[in-house]
Amino acid sequence: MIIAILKEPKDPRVAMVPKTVQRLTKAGHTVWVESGAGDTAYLSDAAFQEAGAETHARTDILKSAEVLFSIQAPSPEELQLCQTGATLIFAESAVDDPEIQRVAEEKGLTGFTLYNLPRTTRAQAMDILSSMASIAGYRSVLVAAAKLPRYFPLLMTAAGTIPPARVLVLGAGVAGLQAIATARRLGARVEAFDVRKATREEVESLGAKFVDVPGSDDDQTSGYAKEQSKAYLERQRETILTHISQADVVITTAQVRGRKAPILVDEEALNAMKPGSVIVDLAASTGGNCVRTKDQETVVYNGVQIIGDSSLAANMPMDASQLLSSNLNQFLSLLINKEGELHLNWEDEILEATCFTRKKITA
Amino acid sequence: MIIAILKEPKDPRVAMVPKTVQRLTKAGHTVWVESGAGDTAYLSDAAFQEAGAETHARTDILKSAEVLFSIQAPSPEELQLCQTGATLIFAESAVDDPEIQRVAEEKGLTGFTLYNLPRTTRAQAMDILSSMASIAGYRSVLVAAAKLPRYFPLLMTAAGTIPPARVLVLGAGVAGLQAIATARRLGARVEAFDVRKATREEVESLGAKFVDVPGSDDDQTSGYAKEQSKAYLERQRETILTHISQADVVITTAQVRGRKAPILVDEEALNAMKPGSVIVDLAASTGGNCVRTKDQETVVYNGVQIIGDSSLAANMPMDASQLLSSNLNQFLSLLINKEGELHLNWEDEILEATCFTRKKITA
Amino acid sequence: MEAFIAFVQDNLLMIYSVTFAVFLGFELISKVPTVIHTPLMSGANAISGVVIIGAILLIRQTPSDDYLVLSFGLLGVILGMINVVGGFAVTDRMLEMFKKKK
Amino acid sequence: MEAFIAFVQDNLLMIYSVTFAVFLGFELISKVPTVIHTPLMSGANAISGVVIIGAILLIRQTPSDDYLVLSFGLLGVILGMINVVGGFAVTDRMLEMFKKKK
Amino acid sequence: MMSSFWFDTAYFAGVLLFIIGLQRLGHPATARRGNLLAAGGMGLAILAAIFSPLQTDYGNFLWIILGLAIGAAVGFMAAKRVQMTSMPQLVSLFNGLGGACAVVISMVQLIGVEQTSPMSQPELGTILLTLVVGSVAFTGSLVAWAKLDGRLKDNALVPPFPTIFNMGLLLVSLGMVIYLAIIGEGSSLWLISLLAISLVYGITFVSPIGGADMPVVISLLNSFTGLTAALAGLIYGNQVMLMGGILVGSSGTILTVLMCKAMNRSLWNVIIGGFGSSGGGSSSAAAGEQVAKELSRPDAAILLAYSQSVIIVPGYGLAVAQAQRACRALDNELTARGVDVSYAIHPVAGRMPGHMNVLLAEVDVPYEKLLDLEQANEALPNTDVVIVVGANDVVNPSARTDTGSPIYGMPILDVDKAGKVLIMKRSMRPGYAGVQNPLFFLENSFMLFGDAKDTLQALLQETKVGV
Amino acid sequence: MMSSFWFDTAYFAGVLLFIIGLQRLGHPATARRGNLLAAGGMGLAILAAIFSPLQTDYGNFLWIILGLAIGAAVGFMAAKRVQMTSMPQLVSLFNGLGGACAVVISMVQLIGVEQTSPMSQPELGTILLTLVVGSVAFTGSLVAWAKLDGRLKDNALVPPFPTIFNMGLLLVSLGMVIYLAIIGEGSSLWLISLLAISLVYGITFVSPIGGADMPVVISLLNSFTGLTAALAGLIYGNQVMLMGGILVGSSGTILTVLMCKAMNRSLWNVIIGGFGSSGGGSSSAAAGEQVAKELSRPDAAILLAYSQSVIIVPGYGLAVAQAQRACRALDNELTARGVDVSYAIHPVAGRMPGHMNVLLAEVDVPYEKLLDLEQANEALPNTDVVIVVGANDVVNPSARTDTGSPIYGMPILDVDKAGKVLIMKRSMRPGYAGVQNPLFFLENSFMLFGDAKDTLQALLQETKVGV
Ligand SMILES: NC(=O)c1ccc[n+]([C@@H]2O[C@H](COP(=O)([O-])OP(=O)(O)OC[C@H]3O[C@@H](n4cnc5c(N)ncnc54)[C@H](OP(=O)(O)O)[C@@H]3O)[C@@H](O)[C@H]2O)c1
Ligand SMILES: NC(=O)c1ccc[n+]([C@@H]2O[C@H](COP(=O)([O-])OP(=O)(O)OC[C@H]3O[C@@H](n4cnc5c(N)ncnc54)[C@H](OP(=O)(O)O)[C@@H]3O)[C@@H](O)[C@H]2O)c1
Ligand SMILES: NC(=O)c1ccc[n+]([C@@H]2O[C@H](COP(=O)([O-])OP(=O)(O)OC[C@H]3O[C@@H](n4cnc5c(N)ncnc54)[C@H](O)[C@@H]3O)[C@@H](O)[C@H]2O)c1
Ligand SMILES: NC(=O)c1ccc[n+]([C@@H]2O[C@H](COP(=O)([O-])OP(=O)(O)OC[C@H]3O[C@@H](n4cnc5c(N)ncnc54)[C@H](O)[C@@H]3O)[C@@H](O)[C@H]2O)c1
Repeated sequence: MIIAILKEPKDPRVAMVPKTVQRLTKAGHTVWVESGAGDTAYLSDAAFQEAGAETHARTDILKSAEVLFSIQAPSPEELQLCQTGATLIFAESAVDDPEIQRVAEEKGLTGFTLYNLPRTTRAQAMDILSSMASIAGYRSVLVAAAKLPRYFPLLMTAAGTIPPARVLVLGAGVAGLQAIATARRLGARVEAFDVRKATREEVESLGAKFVDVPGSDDDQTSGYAKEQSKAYLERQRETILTHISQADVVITTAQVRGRKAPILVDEEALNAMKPGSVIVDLAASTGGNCVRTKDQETVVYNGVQIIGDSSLAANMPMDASQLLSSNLNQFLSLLINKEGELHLNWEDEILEATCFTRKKITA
Repeated sequence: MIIAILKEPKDPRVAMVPKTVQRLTKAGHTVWVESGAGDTAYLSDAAFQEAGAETHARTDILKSAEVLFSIQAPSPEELQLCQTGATLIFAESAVDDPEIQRVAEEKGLTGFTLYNLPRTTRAQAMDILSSMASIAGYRSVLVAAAKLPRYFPLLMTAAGTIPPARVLVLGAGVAGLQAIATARRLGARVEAFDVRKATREEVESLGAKFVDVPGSDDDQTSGYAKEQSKAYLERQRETILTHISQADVVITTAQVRGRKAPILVDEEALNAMKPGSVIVDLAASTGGNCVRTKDQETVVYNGVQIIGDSSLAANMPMDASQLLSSNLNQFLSLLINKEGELHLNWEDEILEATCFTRKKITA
Repeated sequence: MEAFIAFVQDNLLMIYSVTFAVFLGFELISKVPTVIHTPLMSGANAISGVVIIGAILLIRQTPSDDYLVLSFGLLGVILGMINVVGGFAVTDRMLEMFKKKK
Repeated sequence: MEAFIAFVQDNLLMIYSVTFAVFLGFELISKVPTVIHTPLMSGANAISGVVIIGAILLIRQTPSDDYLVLSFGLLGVILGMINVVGGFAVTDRMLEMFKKKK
Repeated sequence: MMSSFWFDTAYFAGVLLFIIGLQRLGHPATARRGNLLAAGGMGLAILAAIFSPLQTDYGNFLWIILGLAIGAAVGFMAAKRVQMTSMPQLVSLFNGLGGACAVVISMVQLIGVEQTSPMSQPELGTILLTLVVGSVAFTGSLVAWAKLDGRLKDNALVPPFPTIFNMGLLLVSLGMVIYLAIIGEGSSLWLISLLAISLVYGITFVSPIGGADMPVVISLLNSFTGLTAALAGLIYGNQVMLMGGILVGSSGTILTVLMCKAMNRSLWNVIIGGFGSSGGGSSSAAAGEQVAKELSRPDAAILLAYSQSVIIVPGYGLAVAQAQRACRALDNELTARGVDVSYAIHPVAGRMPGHMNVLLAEVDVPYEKLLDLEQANEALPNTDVVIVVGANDVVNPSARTDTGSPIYGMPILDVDKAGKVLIMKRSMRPGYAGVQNPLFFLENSFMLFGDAKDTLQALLQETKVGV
Repeated sequence: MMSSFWFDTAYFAGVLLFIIGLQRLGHPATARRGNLLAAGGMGLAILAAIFSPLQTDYGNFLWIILGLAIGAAVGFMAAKRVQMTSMPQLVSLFNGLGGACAVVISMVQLIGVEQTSPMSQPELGTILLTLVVGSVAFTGSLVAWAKLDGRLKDNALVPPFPTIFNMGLLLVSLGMVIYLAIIGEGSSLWLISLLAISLVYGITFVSPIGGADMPVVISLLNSFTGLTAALAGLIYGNQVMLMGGILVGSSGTILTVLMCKAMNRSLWNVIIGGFGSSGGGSSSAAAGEQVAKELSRPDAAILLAYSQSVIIVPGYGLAVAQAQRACRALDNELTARGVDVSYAIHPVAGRMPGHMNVLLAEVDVPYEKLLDLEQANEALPNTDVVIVVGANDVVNPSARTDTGSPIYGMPILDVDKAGKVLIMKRSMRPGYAGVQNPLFFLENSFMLFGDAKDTLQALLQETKVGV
């Protein structure tokens, strides 16, 4: 079976790293890697070849792949090249282009995207969102610390005492928690807020302080937060405002699946912030938690640097690719039986949930 | 007495911050600050005015100052504007321009530069080199971590175990020690090397490992390291080579006062390094500890990013200015007697050492 | 009361000994770590089997044809001996776990 | 040897008491924290002043005109009493520092 | 005269050996030797009792030898055969037999031996008291044994209004002793009723007390037996019985108090609290049909201190309890004792990737001590003890087997393959995934309920002081 | 008969009170009460001795009252007047007086009291032994007192070949006791020589032992006094003397052994090691003319545990010793005891800016506990105890005053203004700046030499177990 890996045109990461490729080739699979796929992640073609892969041009890859890995979905035109019945596995693509659906159906492709992976315990080994959120959380603090015109830790030096920076983390999901941990490591005073009540314990388990907003309409059933009531939003806004005004760094990670991200830092809050403060908005790609956030840009407003960097994970391509690769390999193992052949068990809720197109059995 | 503070044309820092200005005005001094001096350090003119200072244009400042503070020396032309007998205090200028000396002598100026401060215990409160080296050490790690395509800490996640990054710090002076501490905080495995034997204990006191180079011709008498013997350099080169080849991040801080920085990372070492590794060269301004370092530039060689950032401290302008300001104020207090008048005690070795030009008493 | 005083004066030293023994028993045990409670109880229990000596003396003082009393004495000795031997043996087994393996 | 055996048999209970007292003394002190060593020594020293009772009994048993022996007895009582009163008092002062201030 | 001296000396040596034995028994390191010393003392005393000169001496050595042989054989076999876990019962049983021995002696003294001279009041009183205390120790110990052995339910044999009932019996029996001693009566009817009342009191004294408190009760009854031995010693004018009995009596009493203290209860509370309110000690939580075993902290401490390899499995509970520091402290203590300690980090332990790494880095656990899933699962089967600190889902064996489980297929840490598993959590509640954990009910699993930090600190304390 | 019963009871109660008193004396929390109990026991015993019926009773109560009054007054005044620091000497002196009392009694028994019947061998032996042991306790205690009080140099009064010399004296005196007891001789000459030899032995026994070991010696001599009391009790057939003496004798002996252990030496080593080799205990390092005082760890622990506010001043030595964890542990323990603990961070402590912050952050010391220079110097004058953990230059008061010093003018932490200063370092070596630190020689400064981590851990241990 030919397992193929595409190079990402706009992303320094690569879907599989040589270490994983080696496992696959050892297991008897043929692995094709697009030439230069790993370059931006410091993984040379030679390294892939050493791991037993062949490197090929993009079109060859597309034409021959039986299982095709990529992070973002290729264009519908490229998919046209695929052989009938091929299996596509995308790491992060939402696959919201109806054209892709159409092409896939037409060509009898079976497609999965881990973007839709359920957030269950069993699925965690393939949870790319978690892996990447974790990197983003870690890097958000590094970026903030590098941009902040101040020290993070408390320092008592001959030239006086430098008080520790105050870091406020809004949204304590995977990224938020990692940000808390990293900021604490660097010696900052960390506070965090999330609408989900369960996160209080999680925040405190990392030694940070949880910011209380009196009352919350919480929904625990899914891992994702839903939108909040008006009254609550107002109370929340006020509480956060006071904490924002004291913060040196604000890291926002609040997202509501499938919707625009909630605004947590509004104009009033921005005006209350100290000049020199830094906001890192991890929700930038879905509109941002801060009113002034621009995706992929750093905006300076009123002396406050607002970093709308939604590609934080991509900018740590080596470990990011490593994690992606491991997640995807775990997913692949769900699709393969003991004999090393594709065998799709549609009973499995993970396959069910991640599949965006399925070869009609009648077709 | 008019104490004046210049804006730095090429530096985001400012020599005095409002907090210190307030002390001076409270003590009865008149403080003039160049308009916009603090802008880049997020310190508004308003803040200075609130602290009791007046803001004025640059030429006015130069003309009226009795004591003039700046980080780098102004041009000789500008100094021509100064009133006779004024006292100049520079924070970081080496004052190697003979023209300045000439102008100063001509105008009967008395000039000090803290660049020449002795590294004694008593002088530590005004030790700008220490304050800035400390920031540079801290930031070097942040920059390295932000550039490294990998995590710093060990992470055991659902997608496999990410081993901790290996950080090698070459030169364990003030900056090196701070880098060690910061890298350890972020969870890296840290090793360090310095030619001065005394640093072993200091390195270990921060929980890092000291790299042994068999034999050393050490000189403990001054705080500054002197140049090393040929044979030693060869042994050192070899030892460091093996450690460099394993490192993910190399931070070099080795400087020898008044000379070109020693080359610790040569071509061979660079070639042995893993692609994706990062070098931060804090000695960039004196030629760099790495052969390929370019001052103020990031060079990529063979997949290794070589960051020659000699303005790391300047890029944290708020706290940097705060520390500078406090150091300068400590120095100023040496020059002022109880009545608040200038009174230079030339017996004091600190004045002695830092003075670069002195008003002739006969003049 | 008279009888009591007489008893006390006749047995002053015994009273001293008994009192000291009581204190000694207290002191010996008062700072013992919790982990040793059970084996200690077991060991003390074995010592309390010292009552067997009464049974032995009983048999020795009984005419050899008084089978009823002798049987009782025999029963006493058996019961006491089970307590003694079993008690020490089981304590020893409990304490095996304290042997450091290395 | 005979005399010794006779002595032992006459004083069996005293031997028991003395032995128990020895053990008791050991046990009472054996697990004492270091900080208390000095006051404890001082307290024990005061108790050892119990020898004064010998001096008292000596005086009482001395004919009232035997001034030499009486003077010796007086000396004994004085010495012993200094030991007793001074000992307890100084111990008390040492122990003042253990009073928790709050 | 001369020979009597040697026997006196032998008795004296016996007492000394008892004292030294008890002293040694108090320290884990010397306890075994102490036990042997005490046994030696006992042997000496028995030999002396057999051979010492008596005023009336009929010999009857065959009877004695026979009794000793039978008793020794039975006792030895029972002790060797018993399972580790049923030792407390056995001790209780032995204690009961000791009490029975005293009952037999005193009954014979009262009835069997023909009274040459009428007994004095104190003498008679002493014998009667021996009878009463011995009887209580006898039946009480039997009830305790039966409870521990699961032969008697906790609420069996409980009289109505147990406290009042028992008070009544106690007063009646003591009253009878005093009355009989004063009137000098020794008629069989009186004696039989006194015996009967005492025996019943032994039963009703113990029966209302919960099974979990039995060790305390046994210790108390043991001091009773000691007391009877001392009383019997008075009867026979025998020093070794007197002193040995007193020693056991007083040390047993203080031991009982200590045991109550270790359970954070008073002796009174144990005795009166009785059945029903005794839940505190025996909260073996039941889930469905199964029952999870609890382990006491001292026992856990000993288990750890005397094992060779320990693996700590931290989970979200470690983070919640902020127990990383306590965990490191215990690690240090164990390592100092030569135990090989490492940490098994499950990839999804905690609530974010690397959660455990962050916490353990905070307390500077060397990276070398951290095992990842694969390394850990290799090491676990050869590990003596695993400490699961607030982890749950990541050690849930149903992930391996139960296809219906929401965590089926997730690789877990195979802690069930280790020698023993200590599990620290606050309750039987499930973890994040909300599934029950069959690990808790396995043969080699033991629960240590409570906040993980508290539990770890308690273990540290026990290991430092106790072992 | 009846009244004798009551006096027997009083003696008995006295013994009981001694026992309970000693028991209580063993715990800091109850020690004071224990002392009072023992004193009560003594009072009871003295009263009983005065009023108990005697066979030959001449009364002479005035004599007795007079003696008691003088003794009590002198003893009381001495105890009240003495400085805290000279208490050990005083105890030694008291002990010597107790020994002298025994000497007086035994001399009188031997010579003064007219022998109605010749004494038995054991009796005579007992009295002679009382004389010998009492004499040794007497002169030995006086020498110990003189040494501690600085009245006698360490090498004064040492005989040539002290070990052999003392062995000889010991053998001679014991030989004389046995010989005299057997021949029943009691002539004055013999007695006077025995007395003289014993008195000399007391001196030469103690004189070779170093001043630092005197507390051990005092404890040993104290158990000697106990022994004489017991022997005298035998002479008088008095239980309270016998039992009280035995108790002191045995507890004194074990206490001596414990004290040696606490110094990591054997009793034998103390006695034989003698003068010169005894440096271990008294290494008060001298710098120039001045002498820095050392404090024992137990004393330091007590000082800390019973103070209200403690400020820890970390320096480079903390970093070198990697003692941050130990420091935090001590902080926790003290805080748990209600002591107010904070940290004073000097701006240039350590070897890089913020060095101390990094270390303390590693062990999560809350930022609120950190005082900077100004805050600390405000708090220090009201602080009970300062612990300087491996800091030196930053607490060097010469920076304030000594214009010649290379650190003149540097603001320092004014730890010398606090109540007491404990200084942990390994030696008297100077710090980074290379200047001597006059702080070490101040009245309120005490050195705790050794690696800071070890010292802190030892203090923690002492505080946990001891106080
Ligand atoms: N690592 C990640 O990235 C991540 C992210 C999200 C979710 N998850 C999920 O989280 C779970 C992690 O497994 P886990 O074993 O670490 O945790 P877990 O299964 O959630 O179990 C934690 C256990 O700790 C106990 N506990 C809580 N507080 C405690 C305290 N103070 N003292 C003692 N015990 C305490 C709880 O029992 P009691 O209540 O009885 O005390 C609970 O059973 C997995 O299901 C994983 O999928 C992981
Ligand atoms: N903070 C900075 O940025 C910086 C940079 C460079 C230089 N300095 C200078 O360094 C000095 C700092 O003052 P400081 O008081 O922190 O340090 P210090 O004056 O150097 O004194 C440290 C003391 O710690 C003791 N020590 C070393 N190892 C120890 C161990 N394992 N256990 C116990 N004690 C140990 C040493 O005494 P023993 O040898 O007797 O044990 C030494 O006297 C100042 O003079 C400052 O100017 C500071
Ligand atoms: N089952 C598993 O093993 C598994 C795996 C991964 C994640 N998860 C869980 O899924 C949950 C979400 O993870 P995520 O990081 O992908 O979430 P996310 O990126 O969707 O959201 C980030 C956080 O923002 C919070 N948020 C949303 N609206 C907010 C608002 N208005 N104000 C403040 N906070 C707001 C959310 O509650 C969430 O915690 C987490 O609880 C995580 O533990 C579980
Ligand atoms: N007295 C004081 O209070 C005080 C104040 C500040 C600094 N200092 C001391 O001064 C010293 C220098 O401080 P700095 O940071 O300004 O030094 P620096 O910037 O001049 O040099 C940095 C380090 O590089 C090292 N180095 C030089 N050549 C090297 C080579 N070939 N290989 C490896 N390492 C090499 C030096 O030994 C030094 O430790 C330090 O010891 C510091 O503690 C003392």
